[in-house]
Amino acid sequence: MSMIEFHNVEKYYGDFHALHNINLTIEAGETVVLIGPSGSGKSTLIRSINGLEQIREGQLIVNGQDLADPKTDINRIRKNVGMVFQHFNLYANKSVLENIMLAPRIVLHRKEDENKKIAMEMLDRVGLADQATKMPAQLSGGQKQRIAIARSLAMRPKCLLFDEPTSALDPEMVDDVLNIMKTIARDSSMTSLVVTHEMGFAREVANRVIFMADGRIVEDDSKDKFFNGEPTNERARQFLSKILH
Amino acid sequence: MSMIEFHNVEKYYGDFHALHNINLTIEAGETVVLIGPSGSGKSTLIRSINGLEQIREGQLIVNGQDLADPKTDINRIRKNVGMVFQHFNLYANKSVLENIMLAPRIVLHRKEDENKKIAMEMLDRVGLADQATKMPAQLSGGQKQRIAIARSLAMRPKCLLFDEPTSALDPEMVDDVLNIMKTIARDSSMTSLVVTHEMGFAREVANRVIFMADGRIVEDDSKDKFFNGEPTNERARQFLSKILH
Amino acid sequence: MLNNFIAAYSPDNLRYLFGGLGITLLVSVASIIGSFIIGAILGIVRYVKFKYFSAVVGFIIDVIRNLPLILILFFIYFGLPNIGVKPEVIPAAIFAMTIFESAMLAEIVRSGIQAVDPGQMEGARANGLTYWQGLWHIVLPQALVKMIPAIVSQFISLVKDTSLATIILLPEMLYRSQIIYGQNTNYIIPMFVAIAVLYFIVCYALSVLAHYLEKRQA
Amino acid sequence: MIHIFQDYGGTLLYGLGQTLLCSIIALICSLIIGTFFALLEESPNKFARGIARIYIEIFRNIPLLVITMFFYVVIPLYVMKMNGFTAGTIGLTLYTSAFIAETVRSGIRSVDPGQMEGARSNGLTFWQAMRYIVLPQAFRYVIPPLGNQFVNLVKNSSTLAFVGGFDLMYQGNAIASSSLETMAAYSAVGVLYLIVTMPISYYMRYLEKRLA
Amino acid sequence: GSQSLASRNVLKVDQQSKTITWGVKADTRLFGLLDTKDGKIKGFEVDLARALTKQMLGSKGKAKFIQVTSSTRMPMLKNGNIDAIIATMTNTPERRKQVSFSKTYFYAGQSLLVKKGSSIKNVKDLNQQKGTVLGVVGSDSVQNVAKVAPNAKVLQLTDYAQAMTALKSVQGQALTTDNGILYGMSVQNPDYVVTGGTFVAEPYGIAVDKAQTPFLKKLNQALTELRANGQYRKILHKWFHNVKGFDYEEAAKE
Ligand SMILES: Nc1ncnc2c1ncn2[C@@H]1O[C@H](COP(=O)(O)OP(=O)(O)OP(=O)(O)O)[C@@H](O)[C@H]1O
Ligand SMILES: Nc1ncnc2c1ncn2[C@@H]1O[C@H](COP(=O)(O)OP(=O)(O)OP(=O)(O)O)[C@@H](O)[C@H]1O
Ligand SMILES: NC(=O)CC[C@H](N)C(=O)O
Ligand SMILES: [Mg+2]
Ligand SMILES: [Mg+2]
Repeated sequence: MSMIEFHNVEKYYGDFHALHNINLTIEAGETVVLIGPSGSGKSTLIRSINGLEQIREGQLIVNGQDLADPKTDINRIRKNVGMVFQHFNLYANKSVLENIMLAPRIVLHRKEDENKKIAMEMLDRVGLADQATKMPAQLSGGQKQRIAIARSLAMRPKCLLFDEPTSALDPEMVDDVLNIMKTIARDSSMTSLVVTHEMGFAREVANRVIFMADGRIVEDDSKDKFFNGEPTNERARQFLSKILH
Repeated sequence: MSMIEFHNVEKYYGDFHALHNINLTIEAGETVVLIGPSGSGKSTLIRSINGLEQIREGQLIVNGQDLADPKTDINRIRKNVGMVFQHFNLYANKSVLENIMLAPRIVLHRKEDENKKIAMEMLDRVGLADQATKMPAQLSGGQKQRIAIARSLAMRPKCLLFDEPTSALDPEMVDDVLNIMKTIARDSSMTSLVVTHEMGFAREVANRVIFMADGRIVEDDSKDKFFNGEPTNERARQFLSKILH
Repeated sequence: MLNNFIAAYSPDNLRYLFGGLGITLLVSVASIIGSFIIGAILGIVRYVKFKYFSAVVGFIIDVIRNLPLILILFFIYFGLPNIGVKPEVIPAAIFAMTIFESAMLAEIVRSGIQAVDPGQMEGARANGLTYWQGLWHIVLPQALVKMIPAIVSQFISLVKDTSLATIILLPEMLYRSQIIYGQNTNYIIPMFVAIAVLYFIVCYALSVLAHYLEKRQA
Repeated sequence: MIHIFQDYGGTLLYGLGQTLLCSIIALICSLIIGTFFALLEESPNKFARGIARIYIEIFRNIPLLVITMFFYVVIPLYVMKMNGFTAGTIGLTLYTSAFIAETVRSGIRSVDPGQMEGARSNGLTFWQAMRYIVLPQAFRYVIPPLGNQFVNLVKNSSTLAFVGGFDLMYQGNAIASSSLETMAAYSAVGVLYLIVTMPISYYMRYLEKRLA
Repeated sequence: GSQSLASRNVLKVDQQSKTITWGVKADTRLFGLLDTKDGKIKGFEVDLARALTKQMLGSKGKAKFIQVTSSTRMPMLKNGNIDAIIATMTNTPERRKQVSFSKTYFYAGQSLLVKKGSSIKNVKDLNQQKGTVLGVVGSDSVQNVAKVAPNAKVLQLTDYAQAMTALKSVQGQALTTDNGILYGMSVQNPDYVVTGGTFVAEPYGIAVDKAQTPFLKKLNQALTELRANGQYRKILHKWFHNVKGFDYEEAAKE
């Protein structure tokens, strides 16, 4: 079964047509990188996958459930689909540990000791076990993002969405976050869809690279084709040359 | 005469010791790149050069005038020292042209027709002559930054300070800004001090690379020494390897 | 002049005036508690948008907010008996102040919630929390911290506004000062000094509290 | 309630006129005074900031009615003649100016500090930067809260009734006690207040949304 | 609302609770004035109300006092906050449309209070000099002035404490209301004098809701009894015997 399927999806913001006829299938275990100029609809596409944006037309099937169907319980989908944002969105009023433990406790009703064990495991995995009691405001950007990843992982999702997870970070913090993302991407049981301009990351771990422009998918290549064969789309080529300066 | 001279400068924010014993001389016409981890004091150092921050001890001589001397008219120094910020800081309530013409008019009392002529020249130089009547909010980040540079140039400064001028830009905008900065840097009558992590830029046009850590200058090399000879300081080496990933 | 002050601040007059301060504080505190609870509920109702209910509540809030408090005092004091309730002056004043201030606070609460970074709710939703869980665990606690200064300054207004209840003869501080200087012109200035100082102390203490809370939050 | 409008329409309109007149005068004056103190508070001069702080704290923390009564009762006794309308308008002005000072100040603060820094490093002096760059932007932020201050002014002008200011509330009291139809009279007065205040506060909310 | 009040028999209720709730003035010296020492309201009307209560309900009867001003007394009676108004209220035809009045218990007349040496000696002066005259919202005095001295400007304050303060701070040249009230003010403020005699008759009656005829009957009966047994005179004497220029017999007229 495919993890994510878009069939002729159309998305509007008021009158503005943000996504045009999107067709896209992502299989379980794939790591897909999504690139494109600012405003091309990358965030819109990725946010519609866990229902943060509602599509107007078409079918969007995530983990076997149709998001356009009003009977679908969006909260059930979100248990399986984690998301990491550009600005981290850590809960400002909760400690690091509480950030990680809150959703498992009140959504999955995970038992307190198990919850804590898993949370500490996740913190360990992102290399921040020693920061458990701090508040988000006391962390650097790179640390915040790693906590945000740990928070998503603690829900044990089948799929993780990343929306420019490194673009708000100081340059020397980028690597730490990318390294964690790489280990996640290599885990074949996890599907990831990543909006990023870090082409090194894409080269190293992506299966596919998708290029968007003006709300459309204009290029959908295997990694090798994209980086070696030169994209067939002219705008994608131009864009690539600019960001690889 | 040197353009900028720091002699044993100490800077505090309240109790926090932000700059430790800074000694630095920059000659007229030099292009100096300043790098270092977040919080190391790069912005503090550069901002103290045009008096946006006040130093507590030591001597800071800019264009022959001592900034620590209360008799020094800071506004006179600022006429000769332009600054370009990470977030552009264009005047949100003025059109592009007005952004450029305001300071020459009320500070230099430049005549209106000459003022306009120079402003248009500067706009031309940054490739945005056709955007003169727009408001800043209507521009992309890269365009804003180029306007900000034009605004500084219109004051005909002897020295330009750049504080991470490209780090808030979408990746595909970075090149346009860097290209303009390169032409400025190559102009031998202009002194520039640039905080940036764009090592390609540093390699191409810098005379010197300075590395800061924890409020101190820990490395001050010629470009070639820095990039080829490997910096002597361990932290600088580490940092360099991280941002050149 | 000094003699006037001494005479005006006779023990009897002072006792009487401080009694008025007591009533000012009683009415203030009771209305603060009442309006905080009601205002918070109304503010959430307004933010959350239950179809027609929120619109109706919103309209009523707007009507109350846009009327002078004096009128509301009249409506309560003279109007309630029309539906069979005959409030004494003090309960009437508390009731009127509570209604008025609840409407003001509802507005503060609504905009406080709106001021929380939308990313917080998105983070919570994406993390699997329901809308109400996100509101309760994440958004509301942060909103409360943000709106404390505005709430405290609304309470300062409330304390000051109790003086308007002289119009329904609430025997609070201003009313009592008028009774005292009504008897002797020489007491006018001493009385103004006294009540200005007393109001100032109470309100300034509150605003110092607000500043403290604001700082602690930043 | 309709017959109150029929019988006392002229009186009510006159009262409404006085209410608007004193609100507008007080708005203009308190805008000038308030902006002045806001600038003092934001100025680099410590002494000026202290003066501004004291002024603002005094008028924010004393009830409007006390300030108004002071001008109505004390000033004529010792300084100069002053009728209720004047005393009320002065009271409103001073009281409101403290709030406007706070509003304008927070407007100035909500202008990105980068604007001041950009202007300063572009060679402008502090006051030039304030005048050409920061204040014009601050006023845009400040229009909705200022509109709300105006609504408050209109509502607060009802304190003129205490000092015989011939405003809407004063006429309401007079009509209520001469017609002996208390509720009807005050309802009529309430409707007139709402006609003025509701549109303004809805418009301000719309502006607020648009600016955000 | 008023229906429930009309359907209620106030006399019965009061007899059961052994309490009559009176609306009295608290800002009017001699009639009803709040004493800042003990917070109690004191004056001729308060004493009279107390005596009437005993007369109507027996020796265990209690009088409860609620402060009113000229503008709040009518709505409060109509709303049932109080059972009766005994607050320097003149029995006028206009008011009789709304409430019932007892027999007259104090025969006052409208007059003027001015600063000693004022150029205004009587209503005519006021009219000619187009002066500002101060009054209190809800008193018929302000309406009378409009008729008697149409050129004078009238300024209405919320209560007599305010009006007196306004006179002192020269917001007007004269204060007008009933002579009895004005005497009370001049006792406290010797610089101010009652002048020009009375120009409108102001017989005070106790106001009761129109529907409460049994209460009114009982009240009138009690008033007659108090006049007959000398208590009325005693109370009047207690409050007015040392007021200079006050005409006893006039006031006691029925
Ligand atoms: N809430 C919204 N209301 C209206 N328009 C919106 C909204 N969100 C996004 N848009 C518009 O939809 C288009 C796509 O936006 P989106 O955020 O998906 O782009 P993006 O590719 O993620 O860009 P970036 O790289 O800048 O994040 C843009 O033109 C944007 O202005
Ligand atoms: N206004 C201020 N008040 C107090 N501390 C400050 C202030 N500005 C900067 N600092 C502190 O001074 C140190 C140096 O800050 P500075 O902004 O100069 O660093 P930087 O090298 O420019 O970092 P970045 O790469 O993040 O811009 C930091 O620890 C910072 O927290
Ligand atoms: N206190 C008063 O209002 C006295 C004035 C007059 N006796 C009246 O009934 O209106
Ligand atoms: Mg995006
Ligand atoms: Mg910096």
